[in-house]
Amino acid sequence: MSEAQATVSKDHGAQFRGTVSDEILVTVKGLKMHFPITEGVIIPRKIADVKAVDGLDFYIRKGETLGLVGESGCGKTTTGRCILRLEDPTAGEIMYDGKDICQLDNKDLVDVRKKIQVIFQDPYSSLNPRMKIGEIIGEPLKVHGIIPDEAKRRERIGYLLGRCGLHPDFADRYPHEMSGGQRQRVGIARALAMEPEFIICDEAVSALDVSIQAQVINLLEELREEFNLTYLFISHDLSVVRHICHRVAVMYLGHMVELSDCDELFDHPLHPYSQALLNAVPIPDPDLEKTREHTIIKGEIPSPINPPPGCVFHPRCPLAVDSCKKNIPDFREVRKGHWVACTEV
Amino acid sequence: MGKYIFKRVLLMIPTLLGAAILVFLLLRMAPGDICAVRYLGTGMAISEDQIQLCREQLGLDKPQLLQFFDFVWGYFIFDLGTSMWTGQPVAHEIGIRFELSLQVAVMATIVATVIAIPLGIISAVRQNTITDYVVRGFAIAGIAIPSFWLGLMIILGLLVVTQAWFGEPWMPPIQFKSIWEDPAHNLAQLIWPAVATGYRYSAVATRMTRSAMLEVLREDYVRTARAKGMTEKIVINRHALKNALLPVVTILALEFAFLMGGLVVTEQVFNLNGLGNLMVDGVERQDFTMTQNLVMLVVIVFVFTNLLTDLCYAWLDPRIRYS
Amino acid sequence: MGALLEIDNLQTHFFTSGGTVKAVDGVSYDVNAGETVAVVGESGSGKSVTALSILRLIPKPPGEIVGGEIRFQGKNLAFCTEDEIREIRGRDISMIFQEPMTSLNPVLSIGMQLTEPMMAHMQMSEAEARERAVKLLELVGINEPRRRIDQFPHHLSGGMRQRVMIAMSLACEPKLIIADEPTTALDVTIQAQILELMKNLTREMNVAMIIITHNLGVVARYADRVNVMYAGRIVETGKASDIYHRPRHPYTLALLKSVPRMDRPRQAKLDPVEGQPPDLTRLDGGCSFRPRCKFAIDKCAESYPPLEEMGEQHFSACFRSKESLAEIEL
Amino acid sequence: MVTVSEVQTEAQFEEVAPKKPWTKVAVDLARRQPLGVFGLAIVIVMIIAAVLADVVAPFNPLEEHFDAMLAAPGTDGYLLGTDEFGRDILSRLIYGSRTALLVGFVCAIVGSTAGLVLGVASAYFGGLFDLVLQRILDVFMAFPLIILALAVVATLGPGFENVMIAIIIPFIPQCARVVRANALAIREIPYVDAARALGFSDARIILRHMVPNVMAPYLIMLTTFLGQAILLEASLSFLGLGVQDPIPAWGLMLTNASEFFEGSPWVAIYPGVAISLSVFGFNLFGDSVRDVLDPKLRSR
Amino acid sequence: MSKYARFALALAVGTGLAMGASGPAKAETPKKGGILNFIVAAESPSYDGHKESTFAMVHPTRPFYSLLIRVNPENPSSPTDFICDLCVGDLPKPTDGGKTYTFKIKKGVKFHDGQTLTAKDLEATYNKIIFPPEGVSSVRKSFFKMVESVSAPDDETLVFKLKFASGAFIPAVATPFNYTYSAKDLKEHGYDWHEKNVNGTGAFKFKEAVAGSHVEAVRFDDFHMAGKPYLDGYKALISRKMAIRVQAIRGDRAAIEFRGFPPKQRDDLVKALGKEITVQESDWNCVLLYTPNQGRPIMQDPRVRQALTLAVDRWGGSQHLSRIAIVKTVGGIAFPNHPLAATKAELVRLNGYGTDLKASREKAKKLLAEAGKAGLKFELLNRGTDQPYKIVGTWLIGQWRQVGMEVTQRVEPTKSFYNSLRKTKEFDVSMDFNCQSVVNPIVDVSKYVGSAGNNYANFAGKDQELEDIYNQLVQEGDEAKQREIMRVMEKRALSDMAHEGITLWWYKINPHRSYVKGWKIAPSHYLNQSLDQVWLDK
Repeated sequence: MSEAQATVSKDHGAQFRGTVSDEILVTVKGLKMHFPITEGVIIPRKIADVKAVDGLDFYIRKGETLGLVGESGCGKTTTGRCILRLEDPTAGEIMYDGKDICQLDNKDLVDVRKKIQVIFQDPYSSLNPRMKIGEIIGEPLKVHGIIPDEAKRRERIGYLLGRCGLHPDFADRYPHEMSGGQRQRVGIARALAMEPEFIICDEAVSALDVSIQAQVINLLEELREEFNLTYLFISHDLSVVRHICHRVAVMYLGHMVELSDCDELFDHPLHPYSQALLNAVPIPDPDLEKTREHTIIKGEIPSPINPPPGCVFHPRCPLAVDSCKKNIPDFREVRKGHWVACTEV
Repeated sequence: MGKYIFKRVLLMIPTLLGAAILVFLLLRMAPGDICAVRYLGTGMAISEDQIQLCREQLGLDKPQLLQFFDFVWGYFIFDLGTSMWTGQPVAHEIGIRFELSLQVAVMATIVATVIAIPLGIISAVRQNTITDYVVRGFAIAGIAIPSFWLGLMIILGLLVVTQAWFGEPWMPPIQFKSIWEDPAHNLAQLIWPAVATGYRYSAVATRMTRSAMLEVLREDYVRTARAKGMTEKIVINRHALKNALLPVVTILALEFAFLMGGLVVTEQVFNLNGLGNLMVDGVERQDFTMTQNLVMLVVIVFVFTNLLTDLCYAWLDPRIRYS
Repeated sequence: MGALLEIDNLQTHFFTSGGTVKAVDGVSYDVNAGETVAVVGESGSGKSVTALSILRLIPKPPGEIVGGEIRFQGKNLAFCTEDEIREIRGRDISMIFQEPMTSLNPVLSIGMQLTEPMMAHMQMSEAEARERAVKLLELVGINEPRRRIDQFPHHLSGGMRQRVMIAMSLACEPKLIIADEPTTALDVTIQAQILELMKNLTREMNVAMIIITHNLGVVARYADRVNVMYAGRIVETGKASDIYHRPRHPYTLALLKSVPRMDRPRQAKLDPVEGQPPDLTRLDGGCSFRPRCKFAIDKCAESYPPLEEMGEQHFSACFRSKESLAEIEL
Repeated sequence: MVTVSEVQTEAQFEEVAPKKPWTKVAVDLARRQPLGVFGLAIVIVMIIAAVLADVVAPFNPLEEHFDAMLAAPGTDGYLLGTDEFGRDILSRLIYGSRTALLVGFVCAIVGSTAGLVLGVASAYFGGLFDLVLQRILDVFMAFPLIILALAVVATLGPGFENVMIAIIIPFIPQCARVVRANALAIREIPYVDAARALGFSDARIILRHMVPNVMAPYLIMLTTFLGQAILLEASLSFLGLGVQDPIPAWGLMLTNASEFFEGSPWVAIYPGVAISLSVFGFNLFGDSVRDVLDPKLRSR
Repeated sequence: MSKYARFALALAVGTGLAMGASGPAKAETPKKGGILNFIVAAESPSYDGHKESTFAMVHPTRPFYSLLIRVNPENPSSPTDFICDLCVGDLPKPTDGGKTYTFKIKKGVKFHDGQTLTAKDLEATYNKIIFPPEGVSSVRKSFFKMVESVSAPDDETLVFKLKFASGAFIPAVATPFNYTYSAKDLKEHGYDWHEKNVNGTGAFKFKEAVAGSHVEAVRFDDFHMAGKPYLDGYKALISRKMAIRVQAIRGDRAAIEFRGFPPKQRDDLVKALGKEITVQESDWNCVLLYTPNQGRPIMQDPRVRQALTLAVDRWGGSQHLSRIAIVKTVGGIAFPNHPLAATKAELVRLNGYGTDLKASREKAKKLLAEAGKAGLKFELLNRGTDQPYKIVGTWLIGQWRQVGMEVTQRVEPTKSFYNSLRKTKEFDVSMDFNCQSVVNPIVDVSKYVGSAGNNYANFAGKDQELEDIYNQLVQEGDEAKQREIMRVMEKRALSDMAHEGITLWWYKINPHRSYVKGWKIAPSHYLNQSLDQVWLDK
């Protein structure tokens, strides 16, 4: 797919910093999350499912950043929420440190939750507007008895704020007194407070202005290095994903269509959807854009209530053949570490 | 759509049953009974055995569960029982009052709609101007003034003014005649309570119209309409009003439902032989059959109005119509 | 050649309880017939307010155009009567908004919303307008237009709605379309579809377009000329290739450097624009980018730098624009 | 290498606008909400009258003057006249503001707080609890306010406490419904998810993260109820089911007046004006509270 | 009989207080025609006189029926002036030592449906009233305890045989609720038929009724009194609120209300309409009392109860309250001005009736202090009816406050009021009243005896002396002696033991449109409501 490759620099540039170990931190197997649509007045009964996530398998190594990309409604956010156990998955298992998160009782769950944290997309709604910044960051420390002492806790809050690029005096401010970028830093500081191992960044930089976005991306990278964190980086912005992720998974309509090392994926996207996605991203270079061929994928994303049979992408796929309408393609490893769910590549 | 209606109707059942239980229990928890009211209130010496006889005749000594069953079963066989006070069938007693209450409710609704919608729109369009303040003041005053007090003042005013102008004091008729039978008499009697309650009602609706309009006027599609070069008249009437009307219709309907049985105080002031008055009588007399059926009627009217409003919503709002 | 639209020192302020927000504080740019001009800037830079000011759609109160001129074919729109501007809206200049989900009236049919401006501005009968509406829907790539025309917005997906908005903006054959973040709310693949459609239609019909966006990639792909806005002013304006390859303003430069790019080798670290955008109620007389600027000098605090010509159609508002910015080359 | 944090702290901290002094906030509010200020003024006058009743009232409100029964306003120092027992109407109105405020505040606060608790709990736990509670609230909501209050007071009997209970009961479901709708929305907001992800207990999430954020609808309902309670009390009094003599209360004064107002209209006019004015004040104030807190929240 | 003459004279003073232009007693030629609109404050549960006891039934339905005997419509203020309605001639003198009364029944009396009335109809009527079959309600059957049998030997003769001679018999027969029904109706339709149906021999026929609104009647052309009635018909309009009733007369929606208006309303009407309003006034055979509950420890001490009555300024109250409430006359246990009633000189000797108010109240305070109950706090249970209960209640509380008592008021609607009074007995002191139709003090004062069914003071069995006094009164035939015993009983009940406290006797005021003629006020709102003699001067 030459035109797709043409836009991505073959020169990968700087290598990712930090060390990625071979140890696997999270394993997701056969994850399904179906939201029932109920009907019925007194006793609700299920009439259909929104198949937000429909069978995912992947793992995340310790210290790496796995990117999860896709368009709205593809199930990437739901996947993150399942790992956080904010949703109870319909099927599948999520192994963390040898324990299945889905099976944990409340007490054990609290222990796991200390290790897994989340940074949300919207810096405006992810902070409780009625709490001061210091309270927001200090609350988990207090509740879980990590730092029961008030003065020490304040010190720690100050440190966390400083580490995230905020003056410690912000502890006495309310969220509405801050700008979007500053709030996102508070969100990061809150996630860091518990000294987690694993952070899910759910569109963590999407809502920020371009100039601020870069600040936050840099901060996230520094922190990963400093605290040896592992990220699941959920985003729809391919250029950011390329910048930050070790490996990238592409999702479409609840399914994973491609998973590979970052450079491999951007250089050699195999799945027609991945190719289309890359092609659709405009490059901030007018000369390049003038020469670039724009193949535009037709149609819209189908509803997850009634996904197409067979390969979910077939109605929009330029390569689709008859069998795509019936058979669900296997998620197969075509090259080492490069998995794709398409029969035609 | 049919399924939607069916669902809504089904959803009414627990509400109605709950209301029936609630009203049944509330009434029976109240101390005293109808026979005491009937015989002791007059100050004559009446012997206890006569009062006991009265209780037996009214079935007050039956087990309560049986009484409840009788009450609920009545709705299935369309027999609401007889009033414990007059011995007349409840349906008949209610029937007599229904026309009056309905007419007052309809007239008040007309008064309210005619006043509220234009005022609400003007107030919203001229937000934070003197016009807006005056309209809001007028509306809030309508909610603040007890309508029965307004009623008292209206009657007193009529008597005083007519005596001053015509020499003879005039007051509205105190006996109801159907509008089909004697329209002049009918209107002379009902226009005043309709105005007294309509004012409050219009105040509620004006506020609703205003806030709904304000909200809609901030919507993107209103900006789109302006960007298309539509005149302000079309922007308001076609684009904004149709959206803003939804909550207004709800308010109007709910108030209408409440008027059907909730005019208890105003009916006293104007001596209207309506459902509200019957309710007060029923409660005062501890007339179980009458009161519980009357309350159920009000609840049913309310629940059905709600249903109709929702259907109306669906009709006005294509988002619901086609889902 | 007189430009189709000339904006001259436009000032639009919002009078709020927190103070006067100088959302647009002296913006000037031109649009020539048939060309596509982009306005780029971050949120709060005043790009949308400028656009709304052109059609006088600023909600008043709190907003008000306090100064400047907007000349459209020689007529000053900034201070004409309400009736006069209404004649322009929808007929000569039409607009496409950011939120396709809320920009269409949910209770009116697509057809009604499409035919409305034609009947108002082109004196068409209902039947004529309807016929044209069907054609327009077909033009913007909506299947079964005859069926769709009687449907309501909620039947359509976001992309479809934006197509309807485009059809609506083309309805009266305008001379200028203002597209305010037309694709921000859409998914990448749909975004590409819509942008392509807009590009093709405006070229075919020779309609000028102002495209307002924060996405540098979109600008690069579609705009002939680019205006970069910061804190209510235009800091740099010029042909797209000049702006992208030869930026003269530190803000433009920093902006271009701060985004991760797929067409370049990966940087070890991004180069962000440090600091936060200024509070628009508390602007001083100096350059508003000064606190974040790596090239700031004392002079920057004294007065706001004027737009100076850097090359053909290339202007920049920085005292140091003419110096060599070589040390930070792209 | 310069770290991000060092560069930024100084610059950013300066960028945050300093807090405005409360006086400026108040003046600002007053300018934007002139009606609300007017309402608040009425309420404050009422509160002052209630607190200083012993000082400002010219007569003992219970004292009967049989030599001046139904005296017209202005005679013998009775500024607003006297009632049928020769009690000074002005003094009774002043003392009556205590009753009105007590009824208003107790009913509004208890009713809306109970509604708050039910509404938030219902939204947070959802499921069967929510379903059952919703049906129960439906039942209560199906009764017109006055009918439900009438039924309750008929059951409990008249009297001060019972009237307040009768007024509170219909308030609870109204508030619960509005709060629940808001709480449902809040439950979907990421900061609640964040709190769950941090492993907080349900109680903590409800009390610390949800309740403070439904304060806007709560306060709006509360201010709406203030006026409604006073009106309801007056209506119940008019039906003879309210507060009883000799307690000075406006609704009761109006009720008693209905026998005498033809010959002595002042006995009905002034209490009516007092009720209307106070409810007017509460509503104006409440409206402004709503405008400030949440212009979108609809209220009847 | 001198005592009746004296009594009639006394009452006539009250009656003569007409304030309009025309005196009521002038003989004018009645005009025929017209519809009388009058207003009734309540709605009757049924039309069956034997079953009901409310004026709300009497006012609209009494004109449908005839009684065997009735009060003299020309002299209704006399409690003893009865005339024949369905019988012929004067009232029969009892024979058989006062144990047999034989009535001669009028001939040619027609029912509205055309039946002819005979003694058999009256026999059936009175048998229904006095000896109702099991399950049939007759609320005043206890009035006829002395009756042994009722029989009609032929169509024109009705015979009552009594168990013992009793002065209460004739007043009982004259009770206005004893509507005469047809034997055939009772037999064919059953005893419940008259609850909803009307067939009488009265001056007016039932036309239509709308529940909650009105009852309408038309002239009965075959009425047994020649030339009567004068009216073409009448309409009884129901209105619950006093204000509306007054306004209805002011706005001429109705001409008269028969129960009675408060004095203030009378003044308002006269002020507004002047000569167009005529006022008739009379003492009223109803009395408002307060009853301390002796089941409560605080009320068991007679000194406390005496203090209660001593605190009340009855003479002052008579002046003040009579301007705002339907009460006026100071009296003891017997209807004021009745031969058996106490004179003022006799009254002032009772606790609480003294003219030296200050002394009385000092004494009250002293008694309270002695009883250790200074600053007594209690609750007054009252009935939720404005006139006169709530006004008098509020007044009483003010009176008691003068001796340092702190009294709150609990007002309950009628239904729960009687429940608290009779069943649960949950009250400290309660308002109560005694109100009868035909004035008959010997029967009426039974209320003050502890064992009486309508005595709520809870001292049954604790005051045998009072019981004995009352038994003596009942069995005494001589009027002077009766009066003496009455005084003893009064002193015991009201003063020494202070079981009850009488506040004031009611005072009936009927302001009406001056064009209403021929109606005379009676001492009870139950009496003289046949309307056959009423006419309109329009």
